[in-house]
Amino acid sequence: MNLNIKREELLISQLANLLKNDNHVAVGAASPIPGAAALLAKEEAKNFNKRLRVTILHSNKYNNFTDGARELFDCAAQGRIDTFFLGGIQIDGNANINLVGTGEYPNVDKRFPGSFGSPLMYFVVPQIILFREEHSPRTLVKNVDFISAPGVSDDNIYRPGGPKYLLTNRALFKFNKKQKKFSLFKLNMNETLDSIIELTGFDFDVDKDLSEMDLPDKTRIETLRKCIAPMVSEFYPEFANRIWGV
Amino acid sequence: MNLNIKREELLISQLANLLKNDNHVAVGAASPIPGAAALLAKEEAKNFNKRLRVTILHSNKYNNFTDGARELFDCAAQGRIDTFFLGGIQIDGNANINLVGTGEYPNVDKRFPGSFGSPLMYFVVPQIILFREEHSPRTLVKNVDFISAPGVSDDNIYRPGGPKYLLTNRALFKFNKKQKKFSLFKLNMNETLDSIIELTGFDFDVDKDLSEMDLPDKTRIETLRKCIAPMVSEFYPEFANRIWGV
Amino acid sequence: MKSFEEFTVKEIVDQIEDGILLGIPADYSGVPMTFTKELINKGVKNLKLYCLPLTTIQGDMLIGSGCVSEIETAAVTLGEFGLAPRFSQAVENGKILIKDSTCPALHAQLQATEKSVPFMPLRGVVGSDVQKNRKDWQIISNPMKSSGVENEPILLLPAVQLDVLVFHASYADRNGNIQIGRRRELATLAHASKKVFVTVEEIIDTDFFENELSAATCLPALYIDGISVVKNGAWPCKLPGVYESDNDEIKKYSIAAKTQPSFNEYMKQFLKS
Amino acid sequence: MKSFEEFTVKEIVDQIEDGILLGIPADYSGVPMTFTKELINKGVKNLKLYCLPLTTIQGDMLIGSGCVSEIETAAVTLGEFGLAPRFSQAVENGKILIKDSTCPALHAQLQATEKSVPFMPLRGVVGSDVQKNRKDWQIISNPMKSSGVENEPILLLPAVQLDVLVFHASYADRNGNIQIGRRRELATLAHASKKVFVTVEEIIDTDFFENELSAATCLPALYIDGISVVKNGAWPCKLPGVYESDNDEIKKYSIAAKTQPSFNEYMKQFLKS
Repeated sequence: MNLNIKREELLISQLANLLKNDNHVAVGAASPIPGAAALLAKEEAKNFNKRLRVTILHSNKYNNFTDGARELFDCAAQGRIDTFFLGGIQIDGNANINLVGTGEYPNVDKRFPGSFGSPLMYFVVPQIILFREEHSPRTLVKNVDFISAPGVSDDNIYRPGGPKYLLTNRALFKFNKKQKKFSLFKLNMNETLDSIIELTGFDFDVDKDLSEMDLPDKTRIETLRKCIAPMVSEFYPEFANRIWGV
Repeated sequence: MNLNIKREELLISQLANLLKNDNHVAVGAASPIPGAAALLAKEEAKNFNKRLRVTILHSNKYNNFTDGARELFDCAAQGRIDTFFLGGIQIDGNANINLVGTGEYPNVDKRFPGSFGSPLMYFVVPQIILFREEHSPRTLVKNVDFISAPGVSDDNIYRPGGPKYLLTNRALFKFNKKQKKFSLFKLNMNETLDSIIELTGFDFDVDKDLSEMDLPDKTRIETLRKCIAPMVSEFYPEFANRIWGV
Repeated sequence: MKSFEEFTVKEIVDQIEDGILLGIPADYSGVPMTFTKELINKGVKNLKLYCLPLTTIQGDMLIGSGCVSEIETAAVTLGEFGLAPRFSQAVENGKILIKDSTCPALHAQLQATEKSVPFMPLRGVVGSDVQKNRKDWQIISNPMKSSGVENEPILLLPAVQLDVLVFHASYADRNGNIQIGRRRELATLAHASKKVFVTVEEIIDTDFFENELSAATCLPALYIDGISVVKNGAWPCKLPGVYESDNDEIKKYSIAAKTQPSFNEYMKQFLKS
Repeated sequence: MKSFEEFTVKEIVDQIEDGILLGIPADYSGVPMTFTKELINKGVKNLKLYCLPLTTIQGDMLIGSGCVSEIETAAVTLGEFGLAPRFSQAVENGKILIKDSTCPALHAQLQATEKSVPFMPLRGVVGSDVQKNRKDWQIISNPMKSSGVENEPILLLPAVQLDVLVFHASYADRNGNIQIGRRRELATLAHASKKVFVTVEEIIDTDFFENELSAATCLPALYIDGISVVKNGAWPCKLPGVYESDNDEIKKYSIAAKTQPSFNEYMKQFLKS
């Protein structure tokens, strides 16, 4: 069976696998792949007579909030959001993320937008999935130049949440909180342990069950293309058009 | 000219005199006389091309708030309310007010509803007018049994607001913050300094300009009866009916 | 397809265990009186009531019926019908623990939970007997170097999380969103509660979120654990914008409640109604 | 009778003095672009921008035009059109002071002013370089005996009061109430500002408070110091529910803004438009 699965579809499928136990997934701005994954997981949950709530901040329709822009953060702090996605211009081996810039702060060499809500969300949402498509030594670094939000905290710090996974174009890592270290878990097609070692700036463990990323089956691909694509086109029209021509 | 001015009308008129410099007057629940006074002051301000905003919590129409029940307190804390009215089952010579009960707390001899918002409002609203119709040794006492809100505070305590006047059926007092003492300012008809001394449980000074309460003139009484009475009947129907038969 | 849990009032009452901290809405926020009646019928005990910021007959009836061990409130009153007699007597006789508070403090303690911070600061209140009698409140010297005068005392209020909130509202939509309009204190209450149940006059076949303006009037379904349709569910209290309070009934109550025996008589009838 | 001050945009701009702390709404809250254009035309200097919680071309243009000395924000970005070039370069070259923050902290600092408390606590953030670079933030050990673990560090954020807030909205009513719908962060901004001016698409001859539901969608007139009618006043940004952003124009800007000379060229045209 050749479904001509696209790279983006494969990534969406990986993320959807991680949302199966959730009641409420929230997706920040400019995140079409996480957004599509959340909607796919919501659709699939119906088959198990389960309700998954999806909040997509970029969309009016999937924005469940009515208390203004602060409600996402309050809601997360209350423990009402199970999964949230964060990115990073740099991510390091301790799961520290940098959304601010490279070089020495404050007058960095290259300035990026800023930390957004990450310094809170990373602490309070139980499952943070780090998602950064580019997998290279410049994105996955030994130490970030600026810690927008730390991967781990001391025991006396209130932290019910934190990093659980890191997904890139090439691989899926689990994060081990005790060892403060990522563990390679899934490889994209055409990737090997060696290629990942070469392209990753930090040390990582290798999961004993390391395997290839599961391909989405025909049912999932059909759900994605027929049912989810039109939804996505509503709030990420450019993305939906590029991937699915809708 | 005999306008047959009623007791309530005279009190409304006294209160309206105190609101002339205000931009925003707020009135709590169950306060028909302060409510009528605020609306009268608002109407009269128009003659000077001035806008007085009136918030009457008991009314939907004169409720300017949209942020839920906390907005009154936030708004007052922001300094956006110039005058608010407070009562008290007991009021003492230091302008301490008691809305909780008589006797020893907590299992008081007679329990009243509670302190409502007074412990904050008394601190932050620049002009608090104490209003208690009954003027007797049991309401105006030497020391209140329970301080719902203190009349004065130490200098290191944030307190832009506090008591400015106390109006009863019989008299109007000014409050002198420095001396922590009331000063008798206006007498109702048929009252004398001696009658007030006899009926007041606390010591007070006498203002050098002590005089009788000014009677409302014909224009004011007409405004009150023709224009304000129907407004009041909307949110204090029983009161408006009793006083004005509307 | 309804995408929320629809309950009977009895099923909501089944969720109320002895000893829980129960959120009590003010008379203007939608008092769940039918629920309260069933709660008294069940004979629940040792409730702790957290009023935002006050209660009227709901609290007075629960206290008179022996369901309450503790109440945190800014006031209990029957409004124009006078004092709340069962409350007053229970306090005078030491039958319930009264945690006297003030409206802004009751809001702030819930806002602390809304943000998951351990406390909220509040100005004012310092030096009152309200403050002096609250052992769970703390006063610290303002630690913020950039603000205030020297040694400014600041009141810290602990975060309070409610076990259950129940209120009555006019409408839910087909997705379980509740129309609350300007009564945004209900959102604060819901955000700070582990469980939220709502009785409504009607579930209407619409989606409040289809339109930005009607969305703005809602408490989102994500905070709601169950909904029950109860016509006149606030009676004899008012449901703002839908019906006024039944003043004859409240007056009748205010007279009957003056003594425990006549209260008991009244309640016998009321619980059957 | 209109019961509020109606201004021209120029009259609003006249209220903006050099060096003030100016509230900047996010792209979803109604960006006052016509006002911004006139502000740049006036040549205002040393503005401090407080973004709730981010800014797009409004902030980038003000920075590129030399109007800004300091910015407190969670992000500056052109969204799908990439980085904000004038912001990025100004930070890289040390031309402006950047106070990096995070969305919940920007909200909480205004909420402190909303309540007139000197600070607000926040959890999270501790240990980040965001926190470590903010000398105006303080960390204390949780003073609340009843909560938290031992020696739990708690971040305290100072209350921030804005000098002026300006935003763009769809409608004002005849009494000067502003329809904000779900954009309730505008209420927080307004509560925390000394002066608030609003540009609107239209003033409509109605009273939003006549109806409880439409009242719930409003920012009350009592917080508003002046209103100016400006058709398309958010262009090229979107006005949610009324018009989308003009992506062609923003793309054009994003390219032109890559260097200061081509930014200057672009602005010459833009300021005349």
